[in-house]
Amino acid sequence: MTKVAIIGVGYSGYAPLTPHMSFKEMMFEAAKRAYTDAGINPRTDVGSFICCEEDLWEGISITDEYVPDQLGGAQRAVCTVSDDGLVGLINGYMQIKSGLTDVVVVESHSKLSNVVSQGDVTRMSFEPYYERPFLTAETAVALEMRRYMFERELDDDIPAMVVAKNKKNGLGNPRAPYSAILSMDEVLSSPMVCEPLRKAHIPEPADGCSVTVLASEEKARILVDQPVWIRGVGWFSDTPWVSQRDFSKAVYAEGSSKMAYKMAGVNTPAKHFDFIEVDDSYGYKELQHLEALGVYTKENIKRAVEVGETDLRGPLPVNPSGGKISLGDMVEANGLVRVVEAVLTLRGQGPRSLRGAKHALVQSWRGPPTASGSTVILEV
Amino acid sequence: MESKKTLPGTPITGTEWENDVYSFRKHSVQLRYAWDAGSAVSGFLEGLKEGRILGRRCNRCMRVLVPPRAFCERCFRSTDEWVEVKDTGKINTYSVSYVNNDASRRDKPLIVAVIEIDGASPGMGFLHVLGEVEPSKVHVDMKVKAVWKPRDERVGAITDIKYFKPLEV
Amino acid sequence: MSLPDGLRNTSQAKNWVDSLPLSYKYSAGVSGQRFAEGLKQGKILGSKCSKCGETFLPPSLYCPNCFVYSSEYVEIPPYGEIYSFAEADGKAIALIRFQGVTGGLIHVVKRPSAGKLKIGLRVSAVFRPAEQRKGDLTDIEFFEIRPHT
Amino acid sequence: MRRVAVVGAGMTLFRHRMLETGKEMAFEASRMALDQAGLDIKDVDSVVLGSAPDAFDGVHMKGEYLLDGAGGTRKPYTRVFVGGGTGVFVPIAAWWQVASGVADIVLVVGEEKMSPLLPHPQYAFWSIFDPILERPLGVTLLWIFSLEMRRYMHVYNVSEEDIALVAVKNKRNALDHPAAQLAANITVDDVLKSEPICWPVKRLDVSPTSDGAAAVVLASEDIARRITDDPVWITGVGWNVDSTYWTNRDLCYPEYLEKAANMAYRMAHISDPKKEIDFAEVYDPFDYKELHHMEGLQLARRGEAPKLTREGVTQRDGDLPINPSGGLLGVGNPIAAAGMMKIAEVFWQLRGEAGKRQVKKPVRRGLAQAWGDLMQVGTVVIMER
Repeated sequence: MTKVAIIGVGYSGYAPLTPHMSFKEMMFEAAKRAYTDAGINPRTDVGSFICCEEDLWEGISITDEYVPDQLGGAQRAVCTVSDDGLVGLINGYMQIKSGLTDVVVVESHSKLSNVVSQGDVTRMSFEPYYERPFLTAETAVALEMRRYMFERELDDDIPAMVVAKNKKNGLGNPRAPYSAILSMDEVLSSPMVCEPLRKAHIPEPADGCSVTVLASEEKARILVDQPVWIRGVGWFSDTPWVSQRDFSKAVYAEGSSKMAYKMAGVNTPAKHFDFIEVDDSYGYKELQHLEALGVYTKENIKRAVEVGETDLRGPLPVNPSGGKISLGDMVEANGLVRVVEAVLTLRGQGPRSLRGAKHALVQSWRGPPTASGSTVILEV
Repeated sequence: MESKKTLPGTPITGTEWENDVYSFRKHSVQLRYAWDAGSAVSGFLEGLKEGRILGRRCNRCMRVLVPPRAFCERCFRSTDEWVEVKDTGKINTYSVSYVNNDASRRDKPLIVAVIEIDGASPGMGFLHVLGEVEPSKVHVDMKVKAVWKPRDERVGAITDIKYFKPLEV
Repeated sequence: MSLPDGLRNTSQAKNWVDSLPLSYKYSAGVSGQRFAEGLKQGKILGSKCSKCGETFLPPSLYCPNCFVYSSEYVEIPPYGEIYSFAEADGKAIALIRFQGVTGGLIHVVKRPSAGKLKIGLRVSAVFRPAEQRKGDLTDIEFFEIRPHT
Repeated sequence: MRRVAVVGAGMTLFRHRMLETGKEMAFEASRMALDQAGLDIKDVDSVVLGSAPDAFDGVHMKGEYLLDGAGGTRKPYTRVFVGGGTGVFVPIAAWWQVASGVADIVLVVGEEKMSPLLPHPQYAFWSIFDPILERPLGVTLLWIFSLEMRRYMHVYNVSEEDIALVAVKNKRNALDHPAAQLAANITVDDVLKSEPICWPVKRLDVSPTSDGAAAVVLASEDIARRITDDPVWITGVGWNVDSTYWTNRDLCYPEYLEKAANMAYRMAHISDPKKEIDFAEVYDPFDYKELHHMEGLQLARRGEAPKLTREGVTQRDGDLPINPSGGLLGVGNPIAAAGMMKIAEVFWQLRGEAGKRQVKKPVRRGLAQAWGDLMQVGTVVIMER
């Protein structure tokens, strides 16, 4: 079966507010860039369009109604995968692998600035009878964070160091609106939201749209000089019941990465990648995810952070883009946002210290209260 | 499946539901949104406030798009210019609604229609309601005209047009 | 008026405000109904899978592991321990786990008069008086730290 | 492209309100499908769920909420969504998992629990419209369908009587379906005299709101041949979405469905669908939609479907049986589950397991179709013995 490559990426927004454009206009802008990057005409060259979004983030039920026109997908095969953008990309990968088509467009976006009731929307995602009466996103996160730090014997400074690192990484990324020079002490003195979760741990909401163009090997070689190959994909869910999870580990990240490693033939993940983009929500999630990916263990994760192994210039840069902490929380687009970052970095358009990077891993998590996530392995 | 006489599932009767015979949990929420209208719809709403209907032209397919958008979905390119179209048109299709959006009955039926706007490309129009006409008198292709709210009541909304009425009346 | 092709200043950018009022009546479901009836009697019920033998809380019509119908509902003694807790607005929410049970209950934990909440503290459910119970989780008023532990 | 088979199907009752939560209904349907396939959950590589708006069940990201009921715990699991077209799209999204070689056995689940929304599930449909240009008019879902029905009647000179024949046929067919919510023996006159809701749409022209779930199991060829003597192959899949701007389209004919069908026909090497499709489960949330969709699927020429219906061609014992299950009008319309019910029906019919619903002529190839969004989506699956 054919190999699958990413042949074009595009983005727009990436800002706290985007009052000058509707979500449709934001999508149009990102799509134009991606199609130009890939050298394709969406009206003639694309076999399938996939959009990742959720109704209540849009304020529109059956929100896939409002997708096709601005992507060039009217009267074409368009669908919504109600999942993280990375899972959308994985579905595009499978469509090409199956022989159904040879070019697929994957889009995801956030207009969180338009959602006045963000907290109420998140609360609606909790199971209504047993869990919703007691939980908010913040309490659910704080419960897991406390238990994870308890089991790993981590002090407050460790998640704070992750936040500070990613805020700083973002300063080198022109697309990261929330990058900053922020000391560990500043993180630790930021207001307590729900102990042990502080305001500075929480990724800020952002608007933005990411579009990627995938192609079969044959098409990719015709269309672009520098395809980025998708070598492995995985997606996985733990139990949806918050009360039934093991808070010490990210089962979904473990499951999705194992699947992707198997496909890509990666045996020693700790040594395979030149850089990694993982979900870094609340600081501690970056650590929990790195353990689940098998690149660190519960024994050495703390030291890795303390000695700066995951820094931009360390032996295994993690979130060189600045991560969700710097790019902002773009809900369903989060995973696809990082694919765009990883593709640009693999093409030598990212941080200078990563020029020549050949192997990257992108991992995403759907955010509270979910335990679902995905992994993609990229290579040039 | 034929061999299986009964399928799984435990229906609740209307009475059981009304009298909360089973355990239910209620939750009400008011989700608030503030949608960015963007350049095309912002221009359209501004036009309505001024008592004008605006479309956008695509200079490749030369269509005048109503409602306007910043992009032409056929050509996949930005649209090129604003075009003021007429506030008259013809009925493409219509129906008579006896219910509200929560399925409750209306006191008085409402006539709704898709109106093809004069000056827009053929078949281009939008949804609105009809007034000053009986349901039995309405027909497809009937010419209609917008009835605007007074200038000082217009706010830049689709409801700045009160309704469309038959042109010949 | 000159018609801008795009927006030229912020005042031209329109923003449309509206809300979606949503009102729901959620069924507790088949297993939730059993759980609710248990609560009214001051009992916490879990479900047990005949295949793997595991007991689950919240109880479930099916075993999430084996994906077969659960065979029975079993009473779980109302004593558990704090697996984790979160504190905000002067209130503590905890995930309480019970011996031999997969899962647990998320509920309010009453802070101890002396000392702090800690992971691993043993707690017990305090039910409302029988006549005040409605068949949902608020029939348990809160969990409190068990004395002498 | 690996061959993909359907090896089992299951469903719950369809009812206005059920005690079961969405999770529980998803489980009941899934368990039945796995049982028919003789499989355990541990055999399942991946799960795909379909469900329509979150506003019904009342849970944001409801795919995540439903996942344990659908058998997704500690598995690759996802949800796909194309409005009312979802039910027939879920197996398509599962098909490409198997066809690509990423999975061998996929559990496919459609669930809808519409009853939690107060005061009426219909209310959710207000929020499918453009928040700026349409919602302020107080628009309802019934408006757009009555507008489409009226346009169809106008352009092809179709009468309300002709349309009512579909409701009569489907509600009668549903008398033989054990899940049916609105099976009945009614007459054309009953339909015409039923209460007008949004003329030309009357009460008996419309399917009900429902709770329910349905599921099927897909398997790769080698596994299918190992576990069953009677696999049903998915030989064609197609989907298509038209422009959002529905007031810019001529609603008299569903072009998007023609394109979706052609995609599926190409894959299944079908050049004359009217001759080569033995029977079809087409989407019928309203009676006129059955006619509209037969034409979009090119099972009838434009404007010809009412004539075929009048002549009895679409009856169970006719030359081209349409909706032998009883359809949404008779069995009920828990949206994503209703589309999946059609997939299950084609599977049961092709295996000769439809009992009293079994169509009279021998059948080798069937088609299931669904439709949704702003009269905008067509989803098509072709299945063969």
